[in-house]
Amino acid sequence: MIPALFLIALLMLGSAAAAMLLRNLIHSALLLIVSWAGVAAFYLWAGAEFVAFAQILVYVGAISMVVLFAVLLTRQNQIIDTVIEPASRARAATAFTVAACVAAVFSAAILSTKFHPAAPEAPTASVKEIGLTLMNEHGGALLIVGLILTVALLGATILAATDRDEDQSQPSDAALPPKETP
Amino acid sequence: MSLSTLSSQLSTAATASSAAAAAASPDSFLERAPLELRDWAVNLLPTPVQWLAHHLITIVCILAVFGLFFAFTTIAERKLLARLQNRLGPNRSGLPKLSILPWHFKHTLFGLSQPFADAIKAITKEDIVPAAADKLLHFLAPVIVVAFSLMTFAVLPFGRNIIPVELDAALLYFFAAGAATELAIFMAGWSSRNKYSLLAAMRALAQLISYELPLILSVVPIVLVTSTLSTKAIVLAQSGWTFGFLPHWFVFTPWGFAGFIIFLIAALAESNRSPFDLPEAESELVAGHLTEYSGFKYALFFMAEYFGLTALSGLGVTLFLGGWQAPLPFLEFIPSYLWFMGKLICMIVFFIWVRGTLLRLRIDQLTRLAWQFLVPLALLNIANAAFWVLTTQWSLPLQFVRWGVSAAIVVIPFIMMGRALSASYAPRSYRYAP
Amino acid sequence: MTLSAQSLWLIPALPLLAAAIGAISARKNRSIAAGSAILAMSISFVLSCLALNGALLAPANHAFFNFDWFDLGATTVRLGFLLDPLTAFMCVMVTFVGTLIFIFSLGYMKEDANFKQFFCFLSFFAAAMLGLLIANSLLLLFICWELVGLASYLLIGFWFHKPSAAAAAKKAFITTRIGDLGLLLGILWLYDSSGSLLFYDGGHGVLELATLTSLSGQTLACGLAASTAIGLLIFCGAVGKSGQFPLHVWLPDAMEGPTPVSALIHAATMVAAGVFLVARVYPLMSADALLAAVPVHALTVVAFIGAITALMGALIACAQNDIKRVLAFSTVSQLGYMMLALGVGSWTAAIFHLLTHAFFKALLFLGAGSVIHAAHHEQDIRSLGGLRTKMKVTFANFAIGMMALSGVPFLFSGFWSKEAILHAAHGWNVSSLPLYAGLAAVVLTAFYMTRLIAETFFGKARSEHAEHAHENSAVMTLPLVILAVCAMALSFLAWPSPWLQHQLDPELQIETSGHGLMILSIILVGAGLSLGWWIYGRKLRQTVQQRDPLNHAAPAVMAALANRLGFDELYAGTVGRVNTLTAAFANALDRWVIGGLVNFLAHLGVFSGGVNRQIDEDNLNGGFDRVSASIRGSGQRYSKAQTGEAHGYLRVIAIAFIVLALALVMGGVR
Amino acid sequence: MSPLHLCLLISTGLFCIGLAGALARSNTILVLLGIELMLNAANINFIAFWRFGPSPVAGNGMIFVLFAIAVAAAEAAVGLALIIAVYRHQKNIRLQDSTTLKG
Amino acid sequence: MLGSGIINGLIVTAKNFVGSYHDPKRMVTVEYPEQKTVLPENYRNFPFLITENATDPMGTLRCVACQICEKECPPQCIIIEKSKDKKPDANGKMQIYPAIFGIDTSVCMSCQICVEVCPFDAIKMDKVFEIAATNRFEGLFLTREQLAKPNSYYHEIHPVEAAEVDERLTAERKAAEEKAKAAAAAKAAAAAAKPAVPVTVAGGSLPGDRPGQMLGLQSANNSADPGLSRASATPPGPGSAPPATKTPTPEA
Repeated sequence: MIPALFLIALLMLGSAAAAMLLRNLIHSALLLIVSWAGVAAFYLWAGAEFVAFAQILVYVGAISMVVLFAVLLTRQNQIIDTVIEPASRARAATAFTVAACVAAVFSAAILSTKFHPAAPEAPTASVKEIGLTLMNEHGGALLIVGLILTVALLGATILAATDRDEDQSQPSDAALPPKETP
Repeated sequence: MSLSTLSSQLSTAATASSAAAAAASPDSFLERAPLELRDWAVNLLPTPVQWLAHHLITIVCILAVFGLFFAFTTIAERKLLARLQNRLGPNRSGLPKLSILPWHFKHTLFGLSQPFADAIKAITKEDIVPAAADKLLHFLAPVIVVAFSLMTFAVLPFGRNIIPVELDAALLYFFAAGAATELAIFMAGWSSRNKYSLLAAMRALAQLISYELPLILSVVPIVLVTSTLSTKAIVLAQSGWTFGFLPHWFVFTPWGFAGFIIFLIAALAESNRSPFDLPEAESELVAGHLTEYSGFKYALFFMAEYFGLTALSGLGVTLFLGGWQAPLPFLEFIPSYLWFMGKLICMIVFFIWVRGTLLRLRIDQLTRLAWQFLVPLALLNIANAAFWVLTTQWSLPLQFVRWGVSAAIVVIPFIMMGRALSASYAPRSYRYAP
Repeated sequence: MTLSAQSLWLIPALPLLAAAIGAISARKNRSIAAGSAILAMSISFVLSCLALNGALLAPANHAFFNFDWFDLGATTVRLGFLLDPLTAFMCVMVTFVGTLIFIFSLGYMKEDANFKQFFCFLSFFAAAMLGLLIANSLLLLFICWELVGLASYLLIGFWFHKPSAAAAAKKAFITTRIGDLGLLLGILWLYDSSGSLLFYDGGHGVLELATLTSLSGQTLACGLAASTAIGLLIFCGAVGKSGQFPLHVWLPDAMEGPTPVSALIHAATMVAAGVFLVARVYPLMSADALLAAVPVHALTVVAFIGAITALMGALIACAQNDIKRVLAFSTVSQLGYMMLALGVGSWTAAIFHLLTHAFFKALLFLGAGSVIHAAHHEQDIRSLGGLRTKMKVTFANFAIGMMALSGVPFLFSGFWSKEAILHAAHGWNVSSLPLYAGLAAVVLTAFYMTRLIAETFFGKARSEHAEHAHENSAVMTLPLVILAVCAMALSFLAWPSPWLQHQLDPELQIETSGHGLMILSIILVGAGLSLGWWIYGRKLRQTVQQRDPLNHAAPAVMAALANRLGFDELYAGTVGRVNTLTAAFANALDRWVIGGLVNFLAHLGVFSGGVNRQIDEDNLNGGFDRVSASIRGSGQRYSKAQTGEAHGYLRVIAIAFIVLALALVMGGVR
Repeated sequence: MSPLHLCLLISTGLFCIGLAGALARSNTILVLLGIELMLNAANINFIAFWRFGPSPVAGNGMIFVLFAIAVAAAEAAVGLALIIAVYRHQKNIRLQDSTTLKG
Repeated sequence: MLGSGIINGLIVTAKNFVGSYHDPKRMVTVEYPEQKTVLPENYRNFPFLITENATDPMGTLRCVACQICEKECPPQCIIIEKSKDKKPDANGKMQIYPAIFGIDTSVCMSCQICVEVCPFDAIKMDKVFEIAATNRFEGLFLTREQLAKPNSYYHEIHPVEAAEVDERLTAERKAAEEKAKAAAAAKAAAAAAKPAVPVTVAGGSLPGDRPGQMLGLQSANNSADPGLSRASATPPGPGSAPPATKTPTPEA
């Protein structure tokens, strides 16, 4: 059990760290997907298989696609900065310091806390129970989440759509093939 | 109608169906044979490695069966397509000429060894990697696509007791594993460093993502009615016959039929088959994201595509066509896995038939079909299934109303939306240049 | 799966919602209004089926759900919903026929500019009608009753630019109001004497034994029982709404509305509301039946009114030339039949006839609508003709409707329901006049329907429009086909056993008295049909101007019948005259006395407003300006802290978090 | 050291990697992805407490995570759409260049 | 209704499927090595050389190594080397012949220009297409021996065209003979006046000096006999036998 956890953690943290360090955006994104898959593996390890599959479906299947599309649409994959600005170097240094401090505070807090011992057997939750809990106890929340998703996706579509005016400002007949001669 | 009563009804329906399934299970020897064979083989080994052997045998079996299945699907497809177009199809490749034999047995075996010839050709071809390519990703893409499309087989119940992994959330697993293949397509397109490959990959992604929606939505009614995500339980929920000859397959209900049609269309698009094979439209784009692939890597993509098709057909069989159940009670003596394979072959033949018949769509027609037709229809179909669940207890005369209403819920919107949509599928009357 | 009485409100709520959607959607947006209306009706239909399923499980049980509406001092006004087979059957019928007619309207009103409004009104009507059906309180019923009247007014006057339509709408509204006045008085009287308006309330309702006993026990000065008087007042409402004898004049004029409206409101549903009302309060109406002492029983009045109406409507229908008027008078006549059935004590037969009539009359009206639509709004049967070959589907369906209405035996539902009524009339021991009236109406019905069919569909086209008529689209013919199938299939409600009547009233005993009456009525139907064919079918009309064969025989009678026996002139001469004088007086009063007072008050208001504005501008505004200027200044200073650097903000958040955590740890807070 | 401690430490690690990425990178997409990582770290905590907590209620931790995933999906969609809109507007997606809304 | 077209299409292909098993007429496949389609008469791909003598193909090539085709060939796939000596041709006249005549079929683009420019009707287009070879430089480079094919072969593959050519050649020969006779008569007359001088004739009457042939015009204007010219204008049917006199007798 524990060795598996270490393996998963290594995969998850290693790929996440590499993703944050690499300069090639596509590689970063793909490594992040690996990291998300690692999180899913962790869920599997912890016995939450439904969540794990949901994580894969949503993160690996959907969010990653959106990310990759965004990367390609913003054309940042071809421009790799060869020169590193001094300002970004300084920012990285502060970022690292701040993150280290946060990590220290968290770890200290975790290590100094004594948790109650775990329940004798691991909780099991079949898909059906999850479904019933979702529909009964959290039915309202589910509705609201559905609403949020709908609104967010509609909003995202409208935000990302090209403005009509921009399209019309383009010269339209440049792209057309020459007129056919009968 | 509150949610709690709904869910309690769902649970009673589920228990009733599983109890019905448990009642009838004739276990002939043929039925048990594959499992017994595996257990016998596993028991030959020492205890510590037994679990490993158990899984390995399963994996090897899937690989062997579906690898061969893939091989013969390709030849079947070529021959069938040929027949659909009044041609003969490949019929030349036969047995190799063996010099050790004193005579040459000259029979072409109807060209059945064509896939092996193809395989040898693919393996021995030069593996070309573009100089500017991202070598690692270029290598990983075909590996990932095959791996993930094989993973989907893990939750399909191939027979009464044959299911590689019995998962509670099997359907979710299936779609999660299926979703990962999209990543491989992107990787293939991007790592080639060919802008046409990249464009084609993005186009393929757009298609796969838009059709994943109707695919999953068309499955939701099943989940709603059976109240489970487990493929095994879904098959069991379809057991039994009305009047002794009408099987309780979901395809024979109005919502199930509509769902099946939506599923078929979405599965066609999801496995990049004609008429939705835009991503690799050979006659228009070179080969889409596969342009820069050759040799064995190309063959791997090809294989993954057929695995995907087989897996989706298997899912369709499981969800709508009663899985491994026999269509008539007196046919139950035929082992369940044969029934499954038979239905699977029927599905695949149907797909080939469609490929031999229909023309390729334009990309705008493709997306319009998904978003303006399939998704709304699938959503309506979910409501339809909910209605079906709500009216389970209706007495006999009202059953006709139930059927009528359920059919009306899908047929009327189908006709109305179809009418609105068919205008956009008419032959176009404008010219390209003004 | 059933629908409880508590959730019955869903059935009218959905069309109401659709009406609201139709009301607020854009005028051009046709599909939203129509789509939501049809969708709402179909869902209501499903819900009604659920309700019916529940009601049939316990037919004798009047499931009800009562709730407090509002408090008025010590008294609480209560409303409620009622679910019994009567309600459920009516709901299923209304929603089913309604859905079909809505679909038909899609085609019929396609070219109308106010398409959206039409569906809005239709949905509104359906909501009111369904509300009326599910009411467990005479008050709620009355509210919906009036809303139905309003919807009817709006829809009759839908083509308000036609003066005749506007006049017809007004006429319908005012005439029914006369009946409603009686109904309102009856309700008030009932509330005064029983203290409740709920039909069923666990022993305290007005239709339950305790109240009925006390009501029938009270005797008035004129010797009537209180229940008789209240029942007759309530019956006034039914007379108005169902177009019974003295107040029938509005119904034929209501045909000025679009044909789907005529089909839905003035044939199938709303006019049947009167019958439904009487059937609903039937225990109250029949409470005096056992009292021999009273001079007249409420139901006797009902029976005679019904008989008169049935005969009169059928007679007038024979002389009308407008295809819709013929059907309208036929409706009057058939409603008379239902009233007759109620009066002679068989309310189940009345409801049976109501249901079957709803289907075949809707079918006939929609068929007429189909004809009118195809013939470019040519309604005069003398100008039509020859449509049999041009509109085959419509003709076939219309013929089925005609045979159902005429009571052609065995295959058509109309035969069975009419038979049930005649049977009940035969068994009535007070008088046999209603039976004779009913039998006469049978002949007449078959006669005028034959005339209608012969003139409209046979022969040759006698006008330009009829010449160019062609079959309508499926959206219009499909509802016809469905209704035609239903018009025949509903026979099974009464054959081989009167299933429906048993479901409505499980204690009902139907004594069989041989088949003599049935054979007689079959002969009469045959006589009517052959007479009609002999007069009109043998020598088909050739030109528009050709005189009616009956006009040759009895010109005076036919003229009187064509003039609808002069009821309109009579009312105009008496009631109308008085009304005009009163209105002139009221107008003068309003214009000079009340108007002067109002003008004076308005001028006073304008003056005080001017003073107020002066004070406001000088004193208050300056102070607010200074305050807001200072707020703006401080805001500008603070906004300097916002650098726009997202990294900076994130960093500050993280550092602040560290500081906070450290502070918590150092402070010893666990 | 119990498994719970381990899980929490792992989630801390993931959180801090995400935080460092979000703070250090100038590409807005990567900042957004860093934030996604932090969200995932939080989800790990939910599962860890659900799995190793003293008295787990069946499914509650999982349900939290499901909701969090759903919201994260919405967030990613809107965020990336915003990034594309910003890119169209200012032709790059450097976070420090998007300061139009400063006071 | 949406989808009806799809179902119709499926039915059509299903009919094809079933029909392909019991109705051989439907099948469009030609199983190539065993079955071959009949090529249309005007089919052409690579050139070949015509010899007059079927028994000894190399003996009597019509080609006189004038090298016009070599010059005109757009991809320059023809190579010709003239012979040093002369040999008698079919008419018995001494002619230079090609010592080397090669065509590289891997370069040839089947344009037929060589045929059009040839003044001697010596090079024509062939119908062979199965020229696969394992060696690109030897297998596909056709030498004089491989190219030389008898006139009867030409009649086999392009009967109409070959008949025309033969007719024309005969006519020309006849004209040449008459001319020679006239010349002989004139000479005899002259000899009567003068002592006779022996002269060889026939060379100038060869068809090479007709510009019309280059433009693809028929040679009717050249033929002296109007009946013959009419016959050449209406080509004989495919079944008609080639003219019996393939090798006309040399003049006396």
